[in-house]
Amino acid sequence: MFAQIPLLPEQASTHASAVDSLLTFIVTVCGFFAVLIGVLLVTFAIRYRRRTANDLPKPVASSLKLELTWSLIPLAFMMVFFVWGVQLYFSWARPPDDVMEVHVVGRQWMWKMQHMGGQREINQLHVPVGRAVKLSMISEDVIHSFFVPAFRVHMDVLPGRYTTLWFQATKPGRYHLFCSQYCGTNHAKMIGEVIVMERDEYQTWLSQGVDGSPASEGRKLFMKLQCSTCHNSDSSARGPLLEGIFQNNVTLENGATVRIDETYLRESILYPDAKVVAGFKPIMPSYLGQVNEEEVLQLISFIKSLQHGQTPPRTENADPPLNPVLEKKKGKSP
Amino acid sequence: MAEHQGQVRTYGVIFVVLIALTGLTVWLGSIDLGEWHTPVGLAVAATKAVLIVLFFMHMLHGPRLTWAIAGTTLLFLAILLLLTLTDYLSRDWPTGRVRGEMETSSAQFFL
Amino acid sequence: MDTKSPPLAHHFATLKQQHETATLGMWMFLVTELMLFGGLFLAYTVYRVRNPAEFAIASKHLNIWFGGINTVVLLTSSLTMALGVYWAQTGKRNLLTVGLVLTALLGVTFLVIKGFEYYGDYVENLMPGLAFDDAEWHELGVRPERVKMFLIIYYMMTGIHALHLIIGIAIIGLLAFWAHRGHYTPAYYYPIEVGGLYWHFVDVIWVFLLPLLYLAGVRH
Amino acid sequence: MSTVIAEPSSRPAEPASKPVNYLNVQFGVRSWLLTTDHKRIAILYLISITVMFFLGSLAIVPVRLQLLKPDNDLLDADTYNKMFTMHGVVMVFFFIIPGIPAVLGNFLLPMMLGAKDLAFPKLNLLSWYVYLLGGAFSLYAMIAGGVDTGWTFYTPYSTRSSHTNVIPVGLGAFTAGFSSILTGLNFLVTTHKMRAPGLTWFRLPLFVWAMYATSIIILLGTPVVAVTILMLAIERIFQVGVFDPALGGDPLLFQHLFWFYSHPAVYIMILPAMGVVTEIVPCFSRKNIYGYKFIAFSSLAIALLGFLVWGHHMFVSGQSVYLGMIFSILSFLVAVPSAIKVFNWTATLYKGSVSFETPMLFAFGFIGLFTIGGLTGMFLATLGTDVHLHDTYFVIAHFHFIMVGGVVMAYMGGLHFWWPKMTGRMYSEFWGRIAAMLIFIGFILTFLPQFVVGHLGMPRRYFQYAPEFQVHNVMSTAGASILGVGYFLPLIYLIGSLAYGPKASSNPWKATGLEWQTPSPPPTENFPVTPVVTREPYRYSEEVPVGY
Repeated sequence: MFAQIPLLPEQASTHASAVDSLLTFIVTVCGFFAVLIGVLLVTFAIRYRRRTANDLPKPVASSLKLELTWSLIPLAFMMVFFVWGVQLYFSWARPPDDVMEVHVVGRQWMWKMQHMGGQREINQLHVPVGRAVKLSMISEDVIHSFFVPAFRVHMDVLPGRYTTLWFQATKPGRYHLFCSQYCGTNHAKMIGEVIVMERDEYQTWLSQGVDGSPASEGRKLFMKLQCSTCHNSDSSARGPLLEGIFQNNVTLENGATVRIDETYLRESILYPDAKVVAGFKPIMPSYLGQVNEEEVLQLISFIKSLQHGQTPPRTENADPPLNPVLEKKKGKSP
Repeated sequence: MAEHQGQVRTYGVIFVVLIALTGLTVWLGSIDLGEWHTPVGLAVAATKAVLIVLFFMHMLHGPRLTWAIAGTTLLFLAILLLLTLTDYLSRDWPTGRVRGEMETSSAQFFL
Repeated sequence: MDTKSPPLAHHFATLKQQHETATLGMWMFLVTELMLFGGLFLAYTVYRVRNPAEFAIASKHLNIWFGGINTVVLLTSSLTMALGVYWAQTGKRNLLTVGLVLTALLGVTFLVIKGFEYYGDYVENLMPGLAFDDAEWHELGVRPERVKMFLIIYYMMTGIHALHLIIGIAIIGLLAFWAHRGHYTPAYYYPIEVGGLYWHFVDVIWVFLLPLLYLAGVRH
Repeated sequence: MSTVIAEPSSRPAEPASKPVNYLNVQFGVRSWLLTTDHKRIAILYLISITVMFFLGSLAIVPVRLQLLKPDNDLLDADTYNKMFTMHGVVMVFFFIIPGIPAVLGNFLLPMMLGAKDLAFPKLNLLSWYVYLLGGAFSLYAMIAGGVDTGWTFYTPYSTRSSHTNVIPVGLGAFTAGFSSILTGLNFLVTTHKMRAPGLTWFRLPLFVWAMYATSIIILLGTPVVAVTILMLAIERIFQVGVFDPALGGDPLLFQHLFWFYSHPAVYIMILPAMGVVTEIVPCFSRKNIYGYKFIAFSSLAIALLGFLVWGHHMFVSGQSVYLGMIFSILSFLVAVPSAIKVFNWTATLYKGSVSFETPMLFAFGFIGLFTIGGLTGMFLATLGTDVHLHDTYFVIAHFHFIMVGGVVMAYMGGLHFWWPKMTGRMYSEFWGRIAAMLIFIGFILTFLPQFVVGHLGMPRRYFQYAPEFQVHNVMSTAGASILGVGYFLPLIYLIGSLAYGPKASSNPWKATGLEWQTPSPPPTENFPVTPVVTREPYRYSEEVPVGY
């Protein structure tokens, strides 16, 4: 009967084996102390049980040496746990340079994934074996958490801010994906699968049903929203040119400097007034409510990919989008 | 509680100083001290608070226990503020993850 | 009803013990109060670090005159309170009553001024939920939801402070009534001392609110 | 033998006529509802906390039944979520946090100090009414449709998404917080100012030290969560941003503020429990406690360090990884004083004269389960392993080992230990031992499998789950039913003892504390004559202590 009780989770990522070694070490040390205390309790209880009703044992003085011993030895072990744990934590927090990126958007109660090649999935994530995968994650509503037990990794997915999680699968198979941060009614149904495939199988999978990469989807959006009306290479352009800007530093209106990263780009699309590049007026309208988190990610992918001279041409006869506030102001003024 | 000679005069002097410091705060508020704006404002406020606590609340001649209580409270308040702020100030230190929402450096707090 | 034998509660041995116990109790209570405001101070600090521009601009929209005058009012009430305790120690019954009544009245004055200030805030569209115009802040180039955040912290801090003041006024009023009836003697005046500690604490909190709320940005 | 640690405590002879005690000094509902006697207030608390405990237990019954099958549809998702939330809210805010302090602390602290009452008796009564008010808010929320946020109220779910009664429950927790602030304040001032002549700090029973440390945490932590709940309520009502990112806020700030209180709150629960065990172990070993000063200072160390570790609830929340590192090392430090206590209790048995009455069985249970609970904390304090175990059933098992295996065991032990003092009656020793063993076995069976299923990856707060987790969940539910019987038994035989139990002597366990120097039940002002203390506690033998 006991043979059927599952005791250990599958090990399917590079991180999993590292976590398991540490777990084994802690189990050993803690097990030793648990057994030690258990044995001492039982031994003392039996050896020094009350034999006659009027037993009156001699008092025992405490010893500083003993107190220090049983404080410092556990502390020493704990410092080993700590240092080992920190190493693992930093490897969890720091993705390798050469990674395959996937966008993940969480919402009540589903996971939406988008691959850089354009494949989109819901509650499923196909990844190749032996390749580091980095997830850039954001939530559309409340906090979720991306948890794959077989990979021993976990990361909260927050609204309004990108978080990342990376792993490298080591074994083909289908693994549970759970939302582990309570997110409402169907929290328990916000589950899915991570499907790890051999590389060639993965290539076959990739070739089916491509919707267009996030960057190309982003390009379409960019044109649909007529971004290039302002963001173009004219000297009189009303917005900054977006070619090759990713990871550059840019000076703002108020003199501060920011690095252009995903979070800055997202903020500039949804809250354009927040950090206006020096030399430009805050005339861009907010796209909050017009584009969802997936589309924001597509726009960001497009901007990241945008190289010199690649800005799509302006659509003829299109009115530029305008800042509603300025419109209103215009209306008010006589 | 022991009585002290000239307590009324002490209270009067403290009061005048407090009012003067209030004027100073408001005046300083209109002067551009750059990043020192808030620290200076808070320092003046802290001075006023210390005067009130020491004299009006009699901590100066109060039991040591009162000092211990005040100290403990400030310590835990500092723990709350400092550890939480550590999060906001170090969240974006490089680890290779995507940077968080906050780009403001600690210096900008005082702008 | 001039009580000559001061009331010693049944579970204390001496008046001194009772006095020290009560004072210590109030200090311990103030610990709690400070930590209560501590949570708000933390929220303030975090969001100010994140949104310096909005906090500076929104702060400049508050009326410094109301804030400044109220500071003076409250400091004066602290003076009358401190004198009240002194007169209680020295057995000056009438002066004690006057000191306490003045303290309570100054507290009421503070609240009245605060009321006018809140009304002014309402008129100037500084009340998220009741009167607030996003566009106004867009024009100033700041994000309105962050301005709202400053304002909501302002209302929470001043609101909780005002609540404390209302409780304080009630306590001081009661003490004044009893003082007038001659309850207190130089041997038994700890209720005055304890009420005073609370009153001064409320004052101390306001002293910090002034620079944080009204002077977050440079006023020209 | 009878040891007298208070010299002039002329032991009052128990006269044949009915002696006047705190229970029979006055009768009638009024005399209870308006009492300022700390012992009567303790009884009031005992009754209300017991009601809350059974309410909280009731809420978890359908949850455990639902989890018998992976895709069970006994409950729908919303009902399930509301049930576990009520279980958490009621147990945390209305049972475990006030449990030992408000019942045993209230009853015993003044007696252990040789005082007539707490420093502020009216405040003490007020705290009970405030507690009832908080309970009323929460019960209203339950009747009016429940709440589904989990006891942690995480934003933005609680402010934006949940359509349930978040505000009334928040108000309930807020109010209950003020009740414990009043209790804590009373304890601190009493310990400072009301000690009997000769009762110096190092002559205090360790239960008093534990209550003192607990009260410090209550005073410093509770107001922060109160104001946090207030901010949450304002965000929810006015939709103005404090924590919601869509409104410009940061949800992690809520987590910081919440855990700044709610982690130390764990120590509010466990420190009094440790205090109880520290009283029981030397009594039933008839020996002085080993390492008195280490146990005393470890309580204070826990109170201090407990405030420095809240971020270990946030290792994967997106907080700074560097801060995570700081919180991790501090979390290990707080384990040291707990370890010191466990070793000292064990060492107290050494060369003692150990007997196995009901309270001692509970104390043994406590030490065993607390040790497991504490050691499994290592996995969660270690950054690398928490990244896997966070928010799984491993965490559930860990904190139930501390809070139920630890705190409730100690609470039961303490209740049995001081029951004769509180009521003047002895309960059935036979049924007491049966209950202690049932609770221990039921507990192990309930929560041990949860470590395994958590490591396998079952997340908490799931109303349906993957089939491979079923075996463990069936074991848990089976264990829980044993546990339920174990908790129900004392209710019967303790109440029964009031009518049928033999009269208790003033010191049935032959213990040394001041509370045993006065009749059972004690008179209204505790001692006929104020005791004078001339020696340290736990002096069971006249001999001078010998070293190892």
